Amino acid sequence: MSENNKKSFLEKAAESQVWKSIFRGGGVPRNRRQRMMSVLNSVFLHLHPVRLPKHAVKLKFTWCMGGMSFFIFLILTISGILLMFYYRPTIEYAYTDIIDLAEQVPFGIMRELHRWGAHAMVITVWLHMFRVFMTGSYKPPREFNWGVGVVLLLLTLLLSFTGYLLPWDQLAIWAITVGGNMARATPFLGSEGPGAALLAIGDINFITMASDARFILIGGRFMGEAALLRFYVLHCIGLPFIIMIFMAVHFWRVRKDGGISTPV
Amino acid sequence: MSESQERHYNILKLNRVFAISSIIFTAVWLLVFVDDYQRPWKKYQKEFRKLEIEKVRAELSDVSIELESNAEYNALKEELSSSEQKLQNRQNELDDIMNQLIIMEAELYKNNQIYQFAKADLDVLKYDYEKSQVGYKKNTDIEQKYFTLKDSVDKYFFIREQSEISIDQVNDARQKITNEINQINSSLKSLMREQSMMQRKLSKVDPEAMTLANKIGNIVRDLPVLDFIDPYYEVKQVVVNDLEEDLVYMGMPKVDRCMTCHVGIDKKGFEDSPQPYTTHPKLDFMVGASSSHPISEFGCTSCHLGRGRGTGFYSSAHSPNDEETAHRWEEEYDWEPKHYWENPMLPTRYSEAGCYKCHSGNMPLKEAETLSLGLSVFEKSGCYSCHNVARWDDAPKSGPSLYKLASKTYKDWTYKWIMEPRSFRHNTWMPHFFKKGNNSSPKDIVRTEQEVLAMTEYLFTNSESYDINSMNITGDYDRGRILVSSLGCNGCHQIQSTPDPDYDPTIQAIRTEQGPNLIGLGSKVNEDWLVGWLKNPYSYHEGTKMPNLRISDQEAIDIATYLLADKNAEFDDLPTPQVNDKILNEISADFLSQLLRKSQVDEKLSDMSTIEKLNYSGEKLIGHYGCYSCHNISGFEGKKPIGIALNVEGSKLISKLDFGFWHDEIPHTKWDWFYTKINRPETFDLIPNDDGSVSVKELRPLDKSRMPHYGLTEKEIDGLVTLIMGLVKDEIPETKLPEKTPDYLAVANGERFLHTNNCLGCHKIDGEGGAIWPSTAVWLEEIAGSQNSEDMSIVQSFSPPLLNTQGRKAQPEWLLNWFQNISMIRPHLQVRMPSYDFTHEEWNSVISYFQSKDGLALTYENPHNFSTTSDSYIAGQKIQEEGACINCHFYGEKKPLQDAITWAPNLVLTKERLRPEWLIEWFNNPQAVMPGTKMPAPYIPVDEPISDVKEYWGDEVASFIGDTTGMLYGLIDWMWGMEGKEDVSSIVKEHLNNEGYGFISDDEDDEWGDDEW
Amino acid sequence: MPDGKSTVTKSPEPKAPAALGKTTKDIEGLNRRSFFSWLSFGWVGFVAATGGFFTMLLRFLFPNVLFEPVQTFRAGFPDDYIKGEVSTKWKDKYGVWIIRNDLGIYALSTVCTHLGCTPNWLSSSKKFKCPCHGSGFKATGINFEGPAPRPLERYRIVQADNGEIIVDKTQKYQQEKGQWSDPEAFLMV
Amino acid sequence: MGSFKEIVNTISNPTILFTSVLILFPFIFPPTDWFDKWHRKLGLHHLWGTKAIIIATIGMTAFFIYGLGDYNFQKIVLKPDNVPISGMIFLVVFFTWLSMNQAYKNDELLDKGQKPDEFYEAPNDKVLVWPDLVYVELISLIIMSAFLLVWSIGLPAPIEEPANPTESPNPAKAPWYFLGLQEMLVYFDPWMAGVVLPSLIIVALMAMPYIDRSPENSGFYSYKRRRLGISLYMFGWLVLWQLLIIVGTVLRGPNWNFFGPFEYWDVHKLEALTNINLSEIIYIKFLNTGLPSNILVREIWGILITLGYFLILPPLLAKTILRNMYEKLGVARYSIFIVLIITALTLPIKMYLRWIFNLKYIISIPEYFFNF
Repeated sequence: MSENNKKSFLEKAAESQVWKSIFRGGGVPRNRRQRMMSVLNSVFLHLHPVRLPKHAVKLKFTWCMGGMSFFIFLILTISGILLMFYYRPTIEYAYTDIIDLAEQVPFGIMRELHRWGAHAMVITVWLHMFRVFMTGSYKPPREFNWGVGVVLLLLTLLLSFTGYLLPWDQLAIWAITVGGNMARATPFLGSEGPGAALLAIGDINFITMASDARFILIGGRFMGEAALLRFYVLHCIGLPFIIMIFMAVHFWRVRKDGGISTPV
Repeated sequence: MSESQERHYNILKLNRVFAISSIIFTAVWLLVFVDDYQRPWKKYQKEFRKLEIEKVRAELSDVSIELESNAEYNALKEELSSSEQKLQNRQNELDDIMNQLIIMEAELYKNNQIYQFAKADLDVLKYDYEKSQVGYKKNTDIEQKYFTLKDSVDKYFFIREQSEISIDQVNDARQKITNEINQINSSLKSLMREQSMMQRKLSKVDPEAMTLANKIGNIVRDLPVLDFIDPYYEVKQVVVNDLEEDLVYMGMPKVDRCMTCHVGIDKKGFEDSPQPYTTHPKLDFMVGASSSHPISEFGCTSCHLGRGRGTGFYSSAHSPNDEETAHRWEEEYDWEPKHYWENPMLPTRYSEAGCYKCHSGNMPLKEAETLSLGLSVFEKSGCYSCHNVARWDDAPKSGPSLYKLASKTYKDWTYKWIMEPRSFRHNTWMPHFFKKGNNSSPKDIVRTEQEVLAMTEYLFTNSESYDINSMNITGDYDRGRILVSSLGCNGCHQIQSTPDPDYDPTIQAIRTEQGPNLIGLGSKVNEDWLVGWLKNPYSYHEGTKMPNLRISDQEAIDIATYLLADKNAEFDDLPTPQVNDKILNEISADFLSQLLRKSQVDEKLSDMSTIEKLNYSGEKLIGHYGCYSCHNISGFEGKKPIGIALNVEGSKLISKLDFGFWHDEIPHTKWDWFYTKINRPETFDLIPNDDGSVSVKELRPLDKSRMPHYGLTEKEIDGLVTLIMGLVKDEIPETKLPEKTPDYLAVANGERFLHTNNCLGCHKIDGEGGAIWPSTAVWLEEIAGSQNSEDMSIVQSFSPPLLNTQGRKAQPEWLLNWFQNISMIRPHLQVRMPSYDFTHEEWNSVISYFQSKDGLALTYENPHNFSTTSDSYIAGQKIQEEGACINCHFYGEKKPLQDAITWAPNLVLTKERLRPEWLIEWFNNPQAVMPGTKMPAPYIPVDEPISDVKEYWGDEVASFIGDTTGMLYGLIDWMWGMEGKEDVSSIVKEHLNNEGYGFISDDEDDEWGDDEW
Repeated sequence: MPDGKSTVTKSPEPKAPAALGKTTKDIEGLNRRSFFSWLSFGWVGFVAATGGFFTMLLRFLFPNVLFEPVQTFRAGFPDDYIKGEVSTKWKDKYGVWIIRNDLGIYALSTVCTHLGCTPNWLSSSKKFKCPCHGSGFKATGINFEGPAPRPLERYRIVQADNGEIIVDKTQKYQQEKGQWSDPEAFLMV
Repeated sequence: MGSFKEIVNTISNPTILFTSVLILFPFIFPPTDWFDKWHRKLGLHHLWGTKAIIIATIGMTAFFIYGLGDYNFQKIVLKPDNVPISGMIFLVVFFTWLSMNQAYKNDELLDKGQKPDEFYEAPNDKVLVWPDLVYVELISLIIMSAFLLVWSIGLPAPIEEPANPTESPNPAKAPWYFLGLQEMLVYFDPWMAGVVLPSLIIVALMAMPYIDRSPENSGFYSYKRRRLGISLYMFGWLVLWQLLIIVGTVLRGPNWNFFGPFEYWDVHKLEALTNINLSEIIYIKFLNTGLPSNILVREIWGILITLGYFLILPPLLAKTILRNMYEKLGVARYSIFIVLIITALTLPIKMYLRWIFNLKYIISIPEYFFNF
């Protein structure tokens, strides 16, 4: 009895069936075993190994930029989902919905959070790559994961780029027009790309404004409703879906390729 | 440990299953592509392409044959070869020049580049220089640089110009050599233009006319998957942003893809091709790019309805025109009525409904006969009296006023008339309320009889008194007959005792039904009333459309005698029932019980006398049947009509139309419901039996359908249904509506006014109207024999005048004056322009209609100045002399020289009546202005030598030689100088009495001339 | 995996998956050729089907109709235009002047190259004059006065099968880039 | 102080800026021993000392604070979407310093025969993730979230006028992280700047571990032993990536003309368009004949030069300067490496050709949209 009384409330709670059913291994992590188990048995924490070399937890060494990128991704996912409740991707509504987010929607600051988070994520991903390079961590056996990381960088930029159009203001469409026009110059596949004119039979050109690489991106010959919708779908469903798959691979391979970079 | 123990399946078998499933998967994918590639519209486009190839080939060969036989073309070709020969001889010279040119052009390129670059630098420097002047520190360094560079830029410019000049010189030399051949080539090219255009067109559609590469491309472009790039066969569509598809809560821009299958709809030359390739039947008016309704701006479904986005026969919601078509479609296209689309395509018979959306302010609607007929019938039938439609908000009641009924007719007649109007007058617009399918059982008839008795009683009891003077003159039947056929009564009235088996309802036919068919009047009205009515209709009913024809007492008596001689004995013999108290009680109780309890009703009834009951139930019944909607009846002023408003009836959801027990008998469409409702209004009170007969639903008398039966023809009902389908709630943007210019509004209002008041019953304007003409011919036949009645020019000259160019023709002040104070203009006419009691504004709207129609704005006009001593006046005098205007025209009281049959207006009237500008037009070509007129163009010397003119016509005329207009103005000057008596009616009357018309007739016994009138 | 062994997981080492091509006792007797052909059939089929899916995906992104505002318009027939005159018929509706000279017809953009105002055609002095800042252009579109930095742009102009002129505003030709000599920048008639 | 602004405006001109960076770069990040010698002689290794970062931070902060007093500078830097770039400049400088600082320390340790800093415990000396790492992560998550929220409160996201496809702003700029590519458009046609070069960047990044595949020197910061690699990477990352973004964002105004950071963005500012193609230089300037009408003849010189650059230069280098590398990497790796490097080098080469000779294109076939 008296022993029981000495246990803190937390400890008591940790012994309950409910707690045990949720957190395997049980108990507040007090001893080495419990601490290990708490990492091992959590679906979220078991991304980590149980133990790490000491230098690998030093911020000076890791800068935590990879983690930051992931955290910002989570923040962007949550704020993005919230924004989707109010934002309609049509040229009639897109712009005014953004204004309403700024003026009327409770905690419309989610839009600011989403936008600045996106910019911040681009920077953290870059710095993460920079750190990985500087510690030589791209070298074997991590060369594949470095490649995955490059894809993640590309996807981050594409996510940011597709999201840039959605406010449908002058800033948005002209930024995307300038960016999108580059697709028009894709060799052979862009209507103004070198070699496109060669893809023709008789009078029929096969690469035109309505059939080139840029069209796939913006869904039309001119920046318009279709572009907005395509970018929206890519931004909210397509690219997040792909980036999550690559992130899963990336994290898995960090563990499998020898954990956080360590001197060999 | 053997591996096989770790396996459950035989890997080989799995491989086999894997292979088979993969192959099936691949096959399924192929199926997906095939399925996507198969589109219903493709076969139509392929078929149309064949038609087009055929057509272009034929056209091309026509053009080529024509070209081959063109002499100019052949000559040019020969010339070309000879000058090519010539050119060959000078080829060396030309080569030298060309070489020279290449060098010089390189020089120019270089010099130009130097100049351009220097100029670009200069522009930058200029900006820097200008910028350096901002603020206090002036940078002399830049200034100096700038001006130095400026000098050299000018120098470079000059050098460049020099190069250009020398190139031009060499080019000139070259051109001199090639000039001839170039000219020949260009004229050849212009001759061959049509041919090469055709060839180009053919090479686009006809694989046989294509180059090999294009032939391959032609196949590749339509291959599956690749057919997004530049397919030949493709979905075609028109997007009309400002016309909206009603999607219940919002409008979406209209998108029509009809032309995906109806490929030839906007192309000339496929008029005779089968559907769906046919050209639109009114290409110049609809669809065509230069028409007033181009397809790119109006689409298809904005008029025709249907599901514009559909590209399949079924999915685009086609509607068959009749049952036969429906059966055919079911077989050919698996067609069925499209569910889940509220606005299926209008069948062609109702397609004019679409016109009404935008043109509801017009009447008649041009190019929309069915709809115009519908409007006309709607108005004549008085549909708007019970069923409110905004357009007719201010229209008067469609039936005659019953305020003073008792003075006009008899109770018996009234009873029988209400009971069954068509038994008295076969083509009356008064509908049948009784003896319809839902109230014809013996029990119903007994009740109906009492109801009608009650209503008759009420009408007579509440009739106002109306004093009629009776006159003691006797009338003459024959004179009356002639008067009726000559005064112009037939412009509005028929006298047709039996139905016309060939009756074809048209607006023109309905014009002669403006007033009632004048049969059986002897059974209907009393003589004194009729005489009074003829003399002044407005005194009996202020709002009547019957005008005052300024009829004398004698004339009125004559006409009445003639009209009243016609009695309908059969009708007169119909029985009139006795008042039946029991039934009357039932009727009264039905109404009383709406307000009172049963015991109170009984009490009340026992207190009422029979007359009271008759009057009470009569009033209630008139209210119930809505008689007051069409007729003025005392006690019902200001009452709302009984029908539902039809303002947006065409947009009503079909679920709101009750098909009753007829859901299997009547196609489930709005128009079929409307058709049935009009054709047989009681239908939905009935139950169809398997053997084709019907039984009546269990309904209390007051619950039965009250909608009366009009006995309309199919064509008339189609018109009405078209109109109703056009009464929709669509909001049409201004851009799509006709532009509401003052001229447009004046014309539209005028046309409606002319229609409402039946002006075109008598007059013809631009070929429309003149419904009276056939009866003019009948009258002519009677007085002058068939020789005259069959001569259309005589018929025309004795009919009311054409109103062509009336706006340009008449001086507005005179016209207004004349409208309000009619006087004789055409001395030979018997037909009389009636005196209407229209207001100033109404007359003015008529005048501005005439003017706007002729593109004439209401402006102040200078009076025509002239002098009786001028050359012009004297020349005019000579011309009228030579032209012998006096043969037909009155000169004041001076009678024309010829017989009355050719008489024409008094020329003294001209200066006040007509506009000089119009007279010039008229003199130049009378036939162009008034086709069929007897007026010849006045003869003036045009081609004669001046000496002859001087000799025969005098110096004054000769001074105008070569100036036709000047001479005609002389004639006008002369007319403006005319003085004399304006009103020659008495002279005319006397002449006609004494000498008659002078018809040249086989029948010399001209009884008309002897008549005293 | 250096620290793989130090983890506490006690799960047994996963067995190497059975290699697909490895023969077993059961199948040793079978014909190797048929074995391979089934497998290769399977893979070929699978790859083809996957190819089908990706083809579908690509084609799906190109709709059969576009809802874009029409950038080309029909401007009537060459004979509608008088030699040496500037037609302002399409200025308001499409922002295009159509000019016919001795050689042919060309379509000029009505956007001033200075700040984008719309110049007016002054027929008396034969020039386009911009009301905003006074830039002047000749009938050819060449700038000759005022602040405009470069000549007006021309649009693509071609003839339809029936001889009608078609002006295509999606394609611009700039003189300073030498594009005016492009065959479709000028319609020879 | 007005003249300070003018000096900054002048030296930020791409020509001067890029040239000075190009000259300084190998001394700051020496790729070879020779440069390293000068690097130390010039005392540039002090850049990676603690004092340097303090001075740099203060200097940069002072510059920004001073700059914000200028209307033109303020207008560009405080444009909402440009704010992250200012932050990025600080972060990049700091982290470059941080990594170099650690690398130099490790280099010294290695030189002394000791293990790098990361080895100061035995490799097997491990700590538990719970709580050390998990806790730190939680804290970073909180700080990051708080920072983003503060940023969001302080700086409203931009919303300009509604989209108008017919009215293009001048200049029209891509999102800032792509402005490096847009800046390349000045020197290359879109197919190079927008498609080929970005793709090559991705390819090069991915190919990196397959070219530099020795597993040595990984897992710790070091410079000396990976000198060439890091130097090249730094050049790509700092100069061709970050610097071009800054130039594109801050220094490019209307008509994509250059404007100094303190300069007013005047639409009327002109730059002489006097660029000329190689074919024109040869046929017009030197040979004085017109341009040949045959495209192939016209462009043959450019084509030869380009082919020479890409096909003859690599083997030439392999035989001469880069013999050691060639032998180390083998044919395949060397080829990929050298092609990537010389393609990247086309950018500075074209920049200088443009600046010196006004050269527009080496090969110019606008008929087929092929300009190089």
